This record gives sequence, structure tokens and C-alpha cells, in this order.
Amino acid sequence: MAKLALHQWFQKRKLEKEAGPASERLDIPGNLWIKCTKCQVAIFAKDLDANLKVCPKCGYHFKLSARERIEATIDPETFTEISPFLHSKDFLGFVDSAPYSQRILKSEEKTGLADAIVIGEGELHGIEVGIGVMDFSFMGGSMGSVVGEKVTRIAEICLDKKIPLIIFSSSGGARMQEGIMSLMQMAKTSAALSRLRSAAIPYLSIMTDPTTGGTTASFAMLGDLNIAEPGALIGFAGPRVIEQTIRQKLPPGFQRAEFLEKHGMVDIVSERGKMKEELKKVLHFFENAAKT
Amino acid sequence: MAKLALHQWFQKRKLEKEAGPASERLDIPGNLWIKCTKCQVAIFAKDLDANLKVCPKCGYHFKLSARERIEATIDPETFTEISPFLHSKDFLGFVDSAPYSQRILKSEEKTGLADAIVIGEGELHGIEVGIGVMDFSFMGGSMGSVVGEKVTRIAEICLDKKIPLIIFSSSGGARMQEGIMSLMQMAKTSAALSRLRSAAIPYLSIMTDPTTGGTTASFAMLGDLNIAEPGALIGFAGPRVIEQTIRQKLPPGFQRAEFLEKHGMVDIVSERGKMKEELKKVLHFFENAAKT
Amino acid sequence: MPQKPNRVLLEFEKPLLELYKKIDDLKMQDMDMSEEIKMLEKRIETLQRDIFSNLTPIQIVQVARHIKRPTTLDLINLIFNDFVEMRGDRNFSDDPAMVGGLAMLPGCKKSNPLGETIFDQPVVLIGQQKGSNTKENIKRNFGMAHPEGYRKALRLMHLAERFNAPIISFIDTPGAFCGIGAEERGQAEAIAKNLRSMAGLSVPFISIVIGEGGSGGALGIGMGNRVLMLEFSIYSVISPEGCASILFRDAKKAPHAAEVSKITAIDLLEMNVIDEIIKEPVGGAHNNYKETALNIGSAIKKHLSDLARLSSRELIADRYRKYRNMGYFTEE
Amino acid sequence: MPQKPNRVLLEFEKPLLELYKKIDDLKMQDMDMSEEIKMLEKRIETLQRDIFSNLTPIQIVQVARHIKRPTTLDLINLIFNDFVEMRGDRNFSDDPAMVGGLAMLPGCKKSNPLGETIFDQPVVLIGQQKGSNTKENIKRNFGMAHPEGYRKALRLMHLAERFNAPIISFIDTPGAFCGIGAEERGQAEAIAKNLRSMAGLSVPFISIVIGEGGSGGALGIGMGNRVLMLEFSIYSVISPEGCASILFRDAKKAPHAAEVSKITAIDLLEMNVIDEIIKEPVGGAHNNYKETALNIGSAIKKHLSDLARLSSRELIADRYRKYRNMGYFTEE
Ligand SMILES: [Zn+2]
Ligand SMILES: [Zn+2]
Repeated sequence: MAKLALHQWFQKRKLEKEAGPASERLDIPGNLWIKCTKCQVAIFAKDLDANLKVCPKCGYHFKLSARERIEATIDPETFTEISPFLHSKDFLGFVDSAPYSQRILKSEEKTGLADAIVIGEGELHGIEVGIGVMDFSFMGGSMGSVVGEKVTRIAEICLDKKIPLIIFSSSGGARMQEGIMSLMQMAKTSAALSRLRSAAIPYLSIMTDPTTGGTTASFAMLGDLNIAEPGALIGFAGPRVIEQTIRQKLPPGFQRAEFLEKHGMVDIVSERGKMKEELKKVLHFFENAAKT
Repeated sequence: MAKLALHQWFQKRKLEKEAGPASERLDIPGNLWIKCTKCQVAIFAKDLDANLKVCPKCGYHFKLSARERIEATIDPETFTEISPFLHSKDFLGFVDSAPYSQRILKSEEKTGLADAIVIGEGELHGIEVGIGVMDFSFMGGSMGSVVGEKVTRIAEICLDKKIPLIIFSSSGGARMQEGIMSLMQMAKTSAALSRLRSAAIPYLSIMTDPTTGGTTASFAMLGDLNIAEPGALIGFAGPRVIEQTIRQKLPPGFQRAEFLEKHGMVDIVSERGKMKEELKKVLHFFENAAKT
Repeated sequence: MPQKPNRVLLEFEKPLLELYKKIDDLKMQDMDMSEEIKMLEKRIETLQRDIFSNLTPIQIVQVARHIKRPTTLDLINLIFNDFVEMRGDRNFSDDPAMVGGLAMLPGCKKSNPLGETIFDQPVVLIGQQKGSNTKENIKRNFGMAHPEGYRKALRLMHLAERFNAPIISFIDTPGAFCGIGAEERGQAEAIAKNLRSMAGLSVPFISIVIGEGGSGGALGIGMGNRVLMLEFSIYSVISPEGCASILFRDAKKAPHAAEVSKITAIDLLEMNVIDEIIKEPVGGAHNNYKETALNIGSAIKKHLSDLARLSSRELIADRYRKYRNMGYFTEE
Repeated sequence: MPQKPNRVLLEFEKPLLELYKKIDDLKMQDMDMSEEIKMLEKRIETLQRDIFSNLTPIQIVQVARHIKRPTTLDLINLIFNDFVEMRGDRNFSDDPAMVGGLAMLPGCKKSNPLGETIFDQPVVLIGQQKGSNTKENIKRNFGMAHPEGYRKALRLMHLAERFNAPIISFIDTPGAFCGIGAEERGQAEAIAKNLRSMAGLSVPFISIVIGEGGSGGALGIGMGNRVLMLEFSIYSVISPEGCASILFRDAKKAPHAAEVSKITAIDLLEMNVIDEIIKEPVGGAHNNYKETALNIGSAIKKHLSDLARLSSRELIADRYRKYRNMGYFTEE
């Protein structure tokens, strides 16, 4: 399954849906009922899915996989994945509790993804866009060489085709198993965005729960508009690191999307259900600005 | 005396010096001894002058007139005044405790200046510069049409000749007797500086005690380097206005040069005695940068 | 039972009170009084027209500050489509006293060989935001922005420039805020940098004073290629009260200060500080938001279409000329 | 009576202690012992050379963090003339953990038809600043900058660009500071914006790791066309201690983490993350500031003269290529 491109996966999923209950459902505990992380209410899995995985009771935003996000964002049948077969290389021979190469294999099996991001082209309300979507379930959405390369590739494609770039971030930061190379991805991706900026190609960054570390301190913070999902944890350092550094408890709401909005780092905090509409308005603006 | 250009004034002063004690000395109370505003020590007037009007005891910087400042900054015999005969016009027919036209005449008589700024060209350690020096004793250094026009003219000359611009500010803000026109001088001078910036002509702003209001919120804050004299009051609103607004006492040191340095608004706080040397280093840098 | 409208009448509008009361009384009756009401309403309109054509400067100040006067967001929502509000200065905070974002201006016209095309023009909007009641005003700091407000505005201007969208700014502020934090974070620096940056903007820029144009705080977003003013708005280097207490040492002399400082739209048009006066509905902008918005929208479209003919270089030169020429002096 | 020098010896330098003591004793005697002292000093040098040619990664970490290691300002004052320190981010504050300003680099060479000209090159300098003792370190926040430090650096980079001066950055930080204020004021935003801006700089840009190159905080001023490293400095995505406690769940495994993470100059040169290693004096940079400065100065001049041949466009392209190529992956 690791070597399955996303369009193949969509195809497979479609077939499975027709055949019977999707096997992916099985990894949700209890299958049919899900307990909300925030308000503890039990939600019927199908209702949660229908509501884009937002708790109908308290509005808590569950994490979406890259595939779910693409489905929720890109017009049906318009998505083409790019570079689905890029894989990380364990060039340091890094072993912590397990060898890095094994970790990668495990994550591939678990997620059906080749690394922590999916990139591709598609349409959003009929507007052609390049899109990158990170997936937190692949090694905590950590950024290594593959994430850096794919962000760069999709940025270069957008530059080439003069179409807007949208990136949904969800990341714990740099992938330490790739040492300094993971740090260099911050430089690499930011350089790619520098080119987009010079060419006046719009770039929209959407930060979802959580977006921290090297991802935040590079491409996630550099949107022409920075957008966030409600309650998403967004920061440079993780809250635990800060608590250890300053030896005090952090105030409630610290580093949440609304906190960043208040502190001037985020333009819009948008509920998942309204996100596509919001993006459409913004893209429509840029599309027309480019014409006049 | 109002219509005396600065080079004529220097000439006159030279003659007077040769003839006997300068008549300007008479406006300092007690003539020979001056009490320090800050430490209250009595200083022999000649010593104070020799020390560029800085108290030898506590370092308090007395105000300098525009002419004294030019003498302290520009190489001897190199200064040429520009537009010495620009005069304010009482276009609103403004009368407060006295008609504006009379206020102007009085200030002209008192200071020997045509308005609150002197502009000209000269050399600083052999480097050609355009310079503007405000004089607080002319209606509190307030900015009306003449100050705005002269700042703009000297900026345009620097643009034309590709020489650096230096402005010493000392101002209570906009000249209210010129109504909205005094406000528009902020736009006018900033626009002139915008041209300098685009052409990469260096502009050094030196803020002296006090620099507030519309002057601070336009050309004074826009230096490639912002420099200040120690203890100078620098702000947007005057301290009394702020105290009235927030109904509390201001902390000590508030809005002083060192406070602005700490808050990131000023590059260098330089004692008057070291100012020329500091400017020389900076000008030397820019001169060489332009060559390479 | 119909509710009595929540009217806020200014001192000089008191002659209207009796007529309004009569209408209210008629509305309470069981019989159909619509004819009589219509007549009364006509009389009100005539009286209003009369009153508002003879306002003194200090009365105009009162209209400009009217609590029910349409705010920046009120007008944005009436004039434009698809407004996307953008928040924050990317430095320190989001300032609720300064708003801005992306929007589409419908009904713009472009001439071409085949005739006229009507299109939606993308524009970047900025403006000071007052509240329509005390609670809102506290949240909006009475429209007095901090440095971060000016820095948010600057961020939006640069975005507009990058994407080649015209900028419309709405000016409505008693002034930039005076306080410890504002000084610490460089109120003067923020405004100064905006002035310099506005001078160099490569896109068409229109500024509109819709209420109070308070000093450097107003100018900090106001260096348009065209500066327009609503009929009963003001624009001044200092408030009449401030001027009175500083220059006349008596705050009660504000009416006199308003008079001599020349702060009304007509005065400013005469001095070439503004380019056009936008008519207000009978009884002032607060009496009819829609008509106000319509008038502003038309003015924006007219000036945008004029400015569209200029190249980036020409736009900058046009702006330079405009501000370069401001000032009265003699040279002998 | 001569004072005993205030030496700070690292654990692995302990073999030197006895020799130092002997010298100290000899110096205390009344007789002339200069010959004997010279001999001992030679033995020390030999031993130092020996020790420093076989340092383990964690020992290099210790040298890189040595309290007496020359700081950014130490080196600036030794390498350049007429340094003018510039303060402040024009937003919020001046960050003492990040310094910068204007300076002249003497002794630069330019070839021309008539031979070689020697000239002073104006340069813009930025760098993290550590203290040389606890008091200074507290003032400098141990070289950990807040967002305002990165914004000051950015201001200086833009100034350099405007006046066409090359930029030299000195990297010496455990990392960008982690704290409430740093998060509130956008540490991530500040670093991200610097990265994007550095990528687009139109002037030659050289970054030099002189001590600790701590993660994003180091990279935030480190995207030079050339990246150089002092021999015993380190550059890593996370400190060995951090890596050990997160990945190996045991902070004591820092030596192992230092080993496997490849953070020394030699490792990084092999991976093409840096372009050159600058030799340190025998016993490390802290043993001889002047020689260290001389070596760095020569390296800067060499690379500046190389980069001087590139146009602005080529400089940007050169930088893009450099960072574009970073990463290891397969594609099948
Ligand atoms: Zn819930
Ligand atoms: Zn004194």
C-alpha cells in the first residue's frame, strides 16, 4: 500500500465503498461511536464524518488525514497527485528506539502515504490551484527531506503555471532523524516561497492542529494570508518545552489559533465547514487581481 | 535682521567677535555664569560654550541654536545656506493671544531666523552633505509650510546631487496656526524622503531635545540611522497629553532617548561631543558603499 | 404595538423633535393616518434640508462624530462584495481600531473598442473602525489605533501593491492613540513609515474621510492620489477642543477654534487639500446608510477609472506632485 | 607579584593542568626561568595539538560553548574597522542577544588591468551575542534572541541591500528563545520571514558559525551564499541534550546524540551543508582571539572576492541552488 498514489487510493476507496464498509473505519475505536476529545460526548461516526470531523456539540476539530482534507477542499475528480513516490532516506543510519528506516516503513503502512505530505494539483470551486496537505499521522507530520522537497516542487509548479498555492500544515516540527538536513528544509521551502512572492503568485497557508517548530518557522507562517482552524495549537516551541524553560504553567488558550489571531499572526480563524467558501473568496480576489 | 542669510550672519558674528563681546550672550541670564538645568551647578558661560553646551558636571545637553549646531557639525567655511528667505504666510488670518503674523515677526527678531529650520550644503570631515537644522527657539520648532518646504528642498537637492542628507530635529510638532497645512507637511516631507530612499541616498536623522508630534511622526523617525542626543525627549504625543489621556503619572525616563533606544526606535544615543565623529564613520561607510 | 424609533438628535436638530413626536402620535392611533404621516415626513425633510445647509463648523463636527454615523465596516459591507477581513500586523497584535481586507467593487466600467465592459474590481480596503455604541467603542478604542493598527494597514498596502490592486482607505478617527504602550511601540515610527510608504505605492490609492479626520492618525492611512470627504466630515491637525485649550486656553472656545482652523470639507476643498466632496443624504449620513454608500461607491468608481489610466510610475509622480505642492509661504 | 591567569580548562584538557601549574610555579621564582618556561609552553602546545586533533563530537560541543570562546563582538572588533552598532527593530525593542551594524573590512583586494587595488569594503554585520561571564550572559540572554532580534537583523539586511553592501552574519546561539513573550510576538513568524527574505537578498551574504549553531535560531540569520564554520563549532537541528532526552529518553545520552546527529564542521562539510571549515588556533579559538579573527577575516575576503563576480540576479540564483539541493530522498 505504501506505493499507492493518491488517485489510485481514491479509486480503491471508491471501489471499497461500493463493495461494503470501508476498511479504514476499523482503526477508529468502537467503530460506530466516537467520544469527543473535548466535550466527551459520544458521536455517531457517520455523523462525525458528514460534519467534516467537527464535533456537532462543541465544535472540536478532529484531525483530518491528508486524503480527507483533499476530499473536503478540492472539487471532486479534479485532484492529480504529484510526486507520490518520493521516499525518505535514512542517510544518517539513525537509530533511536527503532531504526529510522523501520519507522518510515511502519508509517507508510499505517497511513498509506509515502511521507508526511501529499501534494498535487486540482480545482477549488473551479479555480486551478496547487495544494500541499500534511498528515500528522505520518511521524507526527515531521518535516524531513521529502516534505521539504515536495513543498518546493509544488511551489515551483505553481510558479511555472502561475496558479495559487495552498498548504495545509499539521506538523510537530523538524524530523530529528534526518539531523541538520531537516533544518535545511526550512531554508529550502522558504526560498521556494520567496520566488512565488517575487512573481506575485498567491500563497495561502492554513494551519491546523498542531503546527509547531520548523514548519511554523518556515512555510506555514509565510502565507499572503495565514488562516487557521479553531483551537489549533500553533507555535514555535511546543508548550512543554516552554514550560520547562520558564518553569511556570502556561495561560489557558496559549498558542491556540485564536491567541495567534489576537497577536496579529493569523488573518482568519475559520471553522472547517466554512473553510472552502473562505478560500474561494480569497482565490477569487487574487484571480481577478491578476486579470486587471 | 530677519532677512539675514546665515553666511551673512556668520560674517556679522565674526566682525562682532573681533569688535568685542557678542551681543547674543546677553540673552543668557547673568551672562557669565549659567546654572545647569539638571544638576543646578553654576557653569562659566565660556566653558559651557567650549563644551558644546553640555554641562561638564552632569552631562546635561542644553539646547543649541541652529547656527550653533551647524558650527558644531559642519567643517568651517564650507556651509552655504539654501533658501534663507522663505517666510511663513498667515493664510488663515489666525489669531490666538496674538495674530500669527505678529508671532512670526517676533520670532524672526528674537532668533535672526526666517523660520524654525535652516538648510544648506556643507562638508562634514570633508564629505559633502545636505543638512537641515531645526531651531526650537523659533515658535517651539513647530512645523508649518516653511519647515516642510525647506526639508523637501534640501531632500530634493540631495537627491539631485547624490549626497547624504542629515537633519537635526528639535520640534514641538505641527504649527497649529497653519491648520491642516501644517499636517500636510508630514506627508510632503515623507514623500521627499521616499524618493531619497528609492535612490539609495543615505539619510541620517538626529533627534535632539525635544522632538515630538508631527515632526517625530514624519521625517525625524525615518532615518536610515536614527540617532539621538542623551536625555532628549522624543515622542508622538507630549507627556502632558498622555498623562491627561491615561490619567496616571508617567514612569521616569519615559520618552527619553535611552527609552527609545531600548524600545528599538533609535540606533545610537550619542553625546554631543562625539556626534561629529559618529556621523563621520557612518558617512564614510555610505560613501564607500556607493563606490563599490 | 410599533416601537418608538431610537433617535439621537443633535442640539441643532431640536426643531425636528416636535414633528417626530407628531408622527409617533399618529402612528399610535387606530385610524389610517398614512397621508398625514407622509406630509409630516415631507416637512421634516424640508426642515432637515434647511438645517443642514446652514451648519456651523462646530455643528458639522457634531455630525461627523454622530454615534449613529455609518462606520467603516458599515460602509464596506454596503459598497463592496465578498469582503474578507484580514487581521494582524505580523508583529505584535491585531488592532480592532483599524480594519482591513480584500473585497470586490461591483459595477466598475472599462471602455474598450467594442463599448463598455462592466466588471468587479478587486480592491484592498483599510480604515479606522469606531463603534456604534459604548461597548463597541471600548472594543474599538473609539477608532484610535495603536502602532500595530498602522502596521496592519501597511501590511495590507504592500499586499495590494504586490497583487496590483487599488487601495481604498476610510478615515474615521479622533487621532492615533496616545498612551504608554503606543509610545513604547513607536506610534510616531509607525505613522512616519506609513507616510513614506504611501508616497511610493505603485497602485491607485483613494482616501475618504467619512467622519473624523484626526491629525496624524488620519493622515497615517490617508495619502491617497485622491482624497475625498463626506460632506459633513472634518479633517484637522488638532481637534477643536484641543486647539481651544492649547491656543485659546479655554476648552469652551472649541466652536471658535473649529471656525478659524478651517476643518470642514468646503474649506479643505478650497485649499486643495481634498479633491472632492461626497454629498450626504438629507439629515446626514446617519439618516440613510444606503444612500451614503451609493454616493461613496460612485465617487470611488469615478476616481478609480481616472487613475486606471496612469502607470505605476505616473501614480507615484501624481502623488508626489499633490503633496509636494501643499503649503503657503513667500520667498523674497 | 604576577597574578595567576584565570584559566577555564575543560575535562579533556586536564592533562594540561600540571604543565600550567609548573609554569605558574616557575614564574613565581626570583630567578630568570624564561628558557624553562618556553620549553614547557612548547610541550603544552604539542599536547594541545594532540588533544584537539582527536576530539569527540561531545567534546567539540564543549569547545563550541566555551565561556571564553570569542563572541561575535569580540571578533567584529578584531576583524573590522569603524564598527557602528545599530540598535532596534523599529517595532518593539532592541534585543541585546542580537547585534549588528555597519563596518569596514580592511585589506580587500580587487584585480584590475593595472594590477591589484587594496581597499576597505563596507559590510553590514549581524550576529548573536553571548556573554563572557554570567552577568553578561544574563544581559545577552545567553545569545538566545527574541523575535525582535530577528527583526533587527532583517532591518539590517534590507539596509545592506539598499546600499549594496555585503552581509556577514555570525552565528552563535543555543537557539531562538522559547518563552511566552517570544511566542506572543511571533518567534516563528520572525524566523520564517527572515528565511524568505534571505533567499531573495541581492547582495553577497556570508554566514559563519563561530560557536553554537542552534537550530532555527541559527538558521534565522544563516542563509548565506557561503556558510563557513569554525573548526570546533557545531550546527544542529536540536541540541545533543534535547535530542537525547526526546529521542533516547535520557539526557545523559547527549554524547551519543552528538555522535549520531552529525553536528560537527567535518560532518557538515561532507553533507555540503557548509562550504568551508575555518581553522582554529592550537587549543581552540579561545586560546588566541587574534589568530581566530585573522583566519576568519581571510576566509571572508576570499569568499567576498568570489561572490563579487556575481550580479544580484546571480547571487539570488546561487543561493536558491544551494538550498534547493539540500535533502536526501529516493524516488521510485
Ligand atoms: Zn465535542
Ligand atoms: Zn549639570
